[in-house]
Amino acid sequence: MLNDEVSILFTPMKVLTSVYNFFRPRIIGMIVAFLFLAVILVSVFFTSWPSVEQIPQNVADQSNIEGIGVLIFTDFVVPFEILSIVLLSSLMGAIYMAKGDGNQ
Amino acid sequence: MDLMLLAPELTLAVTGLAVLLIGLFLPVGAKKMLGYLASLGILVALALTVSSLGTEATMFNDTLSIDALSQFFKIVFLVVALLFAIASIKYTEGNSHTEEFFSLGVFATIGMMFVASANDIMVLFIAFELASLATYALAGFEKSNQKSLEAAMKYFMIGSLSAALLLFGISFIYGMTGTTSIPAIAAGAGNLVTNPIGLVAVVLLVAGFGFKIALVPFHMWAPDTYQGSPSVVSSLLAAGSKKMGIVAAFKVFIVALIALQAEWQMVFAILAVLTMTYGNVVALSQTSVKRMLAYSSLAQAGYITMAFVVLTPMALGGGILYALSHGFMKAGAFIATAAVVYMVLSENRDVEDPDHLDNFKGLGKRMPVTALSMTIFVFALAGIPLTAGYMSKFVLFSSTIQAGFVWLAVIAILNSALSLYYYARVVKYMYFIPTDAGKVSEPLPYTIALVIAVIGVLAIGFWSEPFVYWAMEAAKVLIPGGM
Amino acid sequence: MIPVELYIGLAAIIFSIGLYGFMTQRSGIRMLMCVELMLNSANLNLVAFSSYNADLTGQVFALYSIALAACEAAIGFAILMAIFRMKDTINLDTFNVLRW
Amino acid sequence: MAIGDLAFLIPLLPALAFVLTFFLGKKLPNGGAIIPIAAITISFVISLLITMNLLQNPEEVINQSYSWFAILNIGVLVDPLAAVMLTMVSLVSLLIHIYSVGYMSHDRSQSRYFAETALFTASMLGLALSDNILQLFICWELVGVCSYLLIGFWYEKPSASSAAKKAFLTTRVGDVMFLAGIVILFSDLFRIFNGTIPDGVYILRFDEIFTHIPEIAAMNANILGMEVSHITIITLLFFGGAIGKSGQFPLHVWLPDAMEGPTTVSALIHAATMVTAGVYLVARTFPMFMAAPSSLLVVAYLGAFTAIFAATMGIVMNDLKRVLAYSTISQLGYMMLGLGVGAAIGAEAVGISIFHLINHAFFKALLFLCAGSVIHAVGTHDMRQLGGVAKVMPITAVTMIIAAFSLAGFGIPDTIFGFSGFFSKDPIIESAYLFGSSSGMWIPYLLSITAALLTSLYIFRLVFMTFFGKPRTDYGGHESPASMTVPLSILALLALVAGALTRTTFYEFVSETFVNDFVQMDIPALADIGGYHLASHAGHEPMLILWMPLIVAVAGLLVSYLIYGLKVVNMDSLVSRNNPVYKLLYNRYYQNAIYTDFLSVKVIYEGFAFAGHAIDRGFDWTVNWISDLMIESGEALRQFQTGVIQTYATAVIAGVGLLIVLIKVVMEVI
Repeated sequence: MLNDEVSILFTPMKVLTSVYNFFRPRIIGMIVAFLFLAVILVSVFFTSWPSVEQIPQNVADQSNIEGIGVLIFTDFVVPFEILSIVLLSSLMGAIYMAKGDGNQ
Repeated sequence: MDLMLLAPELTLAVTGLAVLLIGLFLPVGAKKMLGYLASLGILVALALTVSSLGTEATMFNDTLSIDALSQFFKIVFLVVALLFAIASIKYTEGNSHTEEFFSLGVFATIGMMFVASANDIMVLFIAFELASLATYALAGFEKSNQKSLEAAMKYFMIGSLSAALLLFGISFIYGMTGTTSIPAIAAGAGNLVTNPIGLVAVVLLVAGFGFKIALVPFHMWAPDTYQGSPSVVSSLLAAGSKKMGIVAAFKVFIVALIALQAEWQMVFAILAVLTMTYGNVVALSQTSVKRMLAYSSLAQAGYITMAFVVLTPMALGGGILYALSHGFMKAGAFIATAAVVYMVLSENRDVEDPDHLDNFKGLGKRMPVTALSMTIFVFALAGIPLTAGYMSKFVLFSSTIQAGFVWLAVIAILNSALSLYYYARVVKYMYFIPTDAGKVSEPLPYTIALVIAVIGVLAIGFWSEPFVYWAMEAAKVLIPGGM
Repeated sequence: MIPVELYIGLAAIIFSIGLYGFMTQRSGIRMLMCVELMLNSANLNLVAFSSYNADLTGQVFALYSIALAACEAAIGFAILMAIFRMKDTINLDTFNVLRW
Repeated sequence: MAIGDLAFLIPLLPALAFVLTFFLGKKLPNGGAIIPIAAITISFVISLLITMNLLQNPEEVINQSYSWFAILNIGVLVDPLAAVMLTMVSLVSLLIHIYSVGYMSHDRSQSRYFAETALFTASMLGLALSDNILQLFICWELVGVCSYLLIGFWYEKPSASSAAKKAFLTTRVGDVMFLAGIVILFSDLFRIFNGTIPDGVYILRFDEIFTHIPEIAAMNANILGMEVSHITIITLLFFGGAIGKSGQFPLHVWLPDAMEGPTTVSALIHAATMVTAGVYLVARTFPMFMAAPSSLLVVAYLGAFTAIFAATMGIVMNDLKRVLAYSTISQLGYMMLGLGVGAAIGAEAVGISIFHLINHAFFKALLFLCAGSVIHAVGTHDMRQLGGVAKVMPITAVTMIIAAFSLAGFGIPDTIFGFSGFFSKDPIIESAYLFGSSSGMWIPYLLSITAALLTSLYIFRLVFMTFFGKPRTDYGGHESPASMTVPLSILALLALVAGALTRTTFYEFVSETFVNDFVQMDIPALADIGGYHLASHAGHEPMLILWMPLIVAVAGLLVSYLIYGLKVVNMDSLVSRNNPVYKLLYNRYYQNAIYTDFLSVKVIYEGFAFAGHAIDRGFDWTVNWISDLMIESGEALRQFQTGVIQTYATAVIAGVGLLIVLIKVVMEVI
């Protein structure tokens, strides 16, 4: 009898507590993320984006691989080359950091 | 297109690869020569850059541009890298991974140099990432030391967050202008001004670059990372990588997004005041010298940021000159700290805080050259006359007043007066507080690096004319109109 | 034709989810996943703009940034491995010797 | 080769001596004292020759400028003002160096001492012969750094290192104002030239600045609703720098603490080098002050206030050196007052002020060196433990008394009889009277004449307590060696006769400063810019005014004799008499007479002094409070840095979000 009363009293409390425990460490993160999202979304929807009338539909060949390939080796060859150094150095850094036992 | 203009970068790339490959075949004892090799490569690159001074060209379909600004910053980066490499010779002694250390350092320098000469946001972003990725591993180089690892982790996490913010911002710029080329963005920025997304993009970009420059509130990784990383790496981060953020911001904001001037001027005004005040006030109560230097470099970043607010050619010249001076001063101060840390650790391996202020007691007697150079660096950072710090502050502050930003100059001058307190404390510990410990021999590589930095600091202080002129030339690239 | 705002809005939502996760997760691996989420939402933006502007630059940029994301993941996991080896955990919020 | 071509050697030789002594000093006898002494001797000879030459040919101003970079230069300017400064600084510094050989002979780090004092002298000499304000500022900062090193010379003592820090930080407040003044001046001049500066024109040179005074005066800034001329702002900021360096109220707090260094350093700081820099700065830029009457008013009032304020502090101190320290502050107040009354008497103000500066340098150096001699011999600076020192140290006592008479200003008006202090202080008080009669503002005069009374009171109190009467403790002691007494005698001679001999020539000579071909200043015209007129000159003050300074000086002497001299003498005679009735009678009578006198005087001046002391403590406390506040807010702010990576990320993202909102709102509002 007493037990029932207690459980009736405390079940909503338990729920609330668990909700509270879920939110407490996350609440600041949530607020900040929502603030950020709201700011971005408002700005996005109040912006008139420049866009072409109709997305070009090349029925014969849907692929733009060729265009990208040409660009990579003409206009944007410098970033491509820098990327090679990036890959090398991150490879080196990753292997060094992941290897066991520092000094041996 | 003259490929010789790319020679410094190519030299460095070859040096980095050569260090890596040769290191594979050397026994641990002989790996010392890798440091010499890397220093030599950087020196050659420096010579090549200096020899091509004054040329102007664009290369590779306008994705790279060589002009006074990029040359100036390339030289800043190379000088810092040189100091870093020389000082690291002693630091890496006896380490079996010397080759990784030096080639990562050299690759990071390449990244910084490409940022300086980028004329396309894509190049700029990827080079920016190159400099970041290479230094992540450097910051965690002592991977069995928890502090170093923690420094690397924080640097990496906040770094990748900033990279994401930066890329997100760039995507908006691209969306509104339909191009990634910096001059073309400047031409088509009209859309950005009239739409709210322009402001969002500006703030996202400020956050991305502010991470590198360490502006409040994007600075929080900086004190931890500078304190935890090996001191020589801190010198590269504080003196080199920070300047990369500044030159990137110069290019993106002043050249590409000049149409949004009103917005980002205000952002930078707020951040400059916050950054210099926060940095100076928090530095007052630090007991770790590296952490103190980290906060002081926040403050210095705040002063440099004033150039964005004032935006006259003279202020920009002052900011650019400050970047050079700060390179010498901060790199020197960190290397001096590195020498002390080395000394402390070689006496006792298990010291908790080798860079604690207490270890600087009586340094004037124990390590006279290091102590004297440290004194010069901190006085230069405080802006005592006849040093580089004073000259750059003078040019920057007087241009600020001249442009009518008296309130900003007052805040900056008050701040720089405040900063003297914690700098003088280091000097007090070094010269006024005696210690029982005896004199120790100072490692030669550290001493050489310190002497180079001292010469740089004093040269800019005494014989400022060429440097000021040179910085003004670089500033003209940003604002071609002149006065 | 779907308005471009929807793509950008989607990217913004994904980005914010990434941010939320980055701020609240304790595990290093989850934080890295959130970083990937953010980078990819930016890629989504780039590709969307690229096709709506009829300009391939954005797609090239997206390709490059995917490569960069891979590099970042590599270094990030390597650092996490080093942390795991030292502390037997990858909960990053306990990792705060350096502060104040 | 003319002697003027060697002018650049004057600061360079001591600087060189600094380097040599620093590196070689340890290996030489006496810490290498011979190097700076030789260097400063040569500097002194060169300065003296230049001064002689200038005296005969006043138009031969030495002026050499070399381009430093862009529109700034380094240069040498020796006009009469600089020449007398150089001669005085090098002479006093030379004597102090010679004296230090004996004084510092027991110290372990002699070579460091001599190296630092050489640098100190070099920077002061460099300051005096700068021909542009930037170079002056650089030397000014160097002087500050050297004083930091020297005050903290005995760094083992915590009080010394905290005094050094206090000196550095307090003067730094002034330096910041000075720098701000230079920066504003620079940007104003830049604007006047419209940004295009012809080759060979260095805009921060004094002549260039003075030429443009009218334009600068025409610029106005709106501060709190008031239109304030730029020249007023600049001069007030310069004066702010001078307040810090010259220990004027309220930035005087560092000067008494600066006693922690060796006594010779105090002598150097108080007499020749550091504190005079502030007065020199105001004198150097005097034409600018002429065009800014409100700044001059501030200078006059603050100077007069400092003079009396510090004098009240002087009468309650029991530490030999502290009395002298407050006396320096008080005398510097007189110098500032002398400059401040320029609104009434024009360029002559510089003459009388600098004349007092020079004479003060001689007798204050003498006072300090005598005090040092006493301290060296007896090992204490508490006056209550001394007494009767004259018997053991006759030379010191005689020189000290000469210095005291000079400081108190004994002399007979309108004759050549008098100590040098009289001939320099008297004109300042007279000018203050003139200032009062022409403008109706009598406060500076009243303050200055009261301060003269107090000056005489505290210095004779010191003399009576220290040198006469019976020893209160068993201190031993002996006369100092010749290397110490010879400089004392030379300085005593100067304190005795220098004033009388050089008075008239000096004023004429220094007034040449502003009318030669380097700067052709029309002082009355400057006054017109400031919107006021000079008073017609002096000579017909009432007789009483002329005699007033002497009267108060004698009064001060008598009072202190009654209190501190006679009391002791009577106690002596009391003991010697054996007649109990007479003893009782005499004793009662004596006690009555003295105690009523004593109490009334004591109440008056202790009241004064207590107020002064309270204000002094107040400022001390404020200085400490601000630094504590800063450090504590640093402690609080650093708590943000939690070390948890998620917090950092939150800060970054919240920063982005808030910045966007904030800027958006601000843009909408604007």
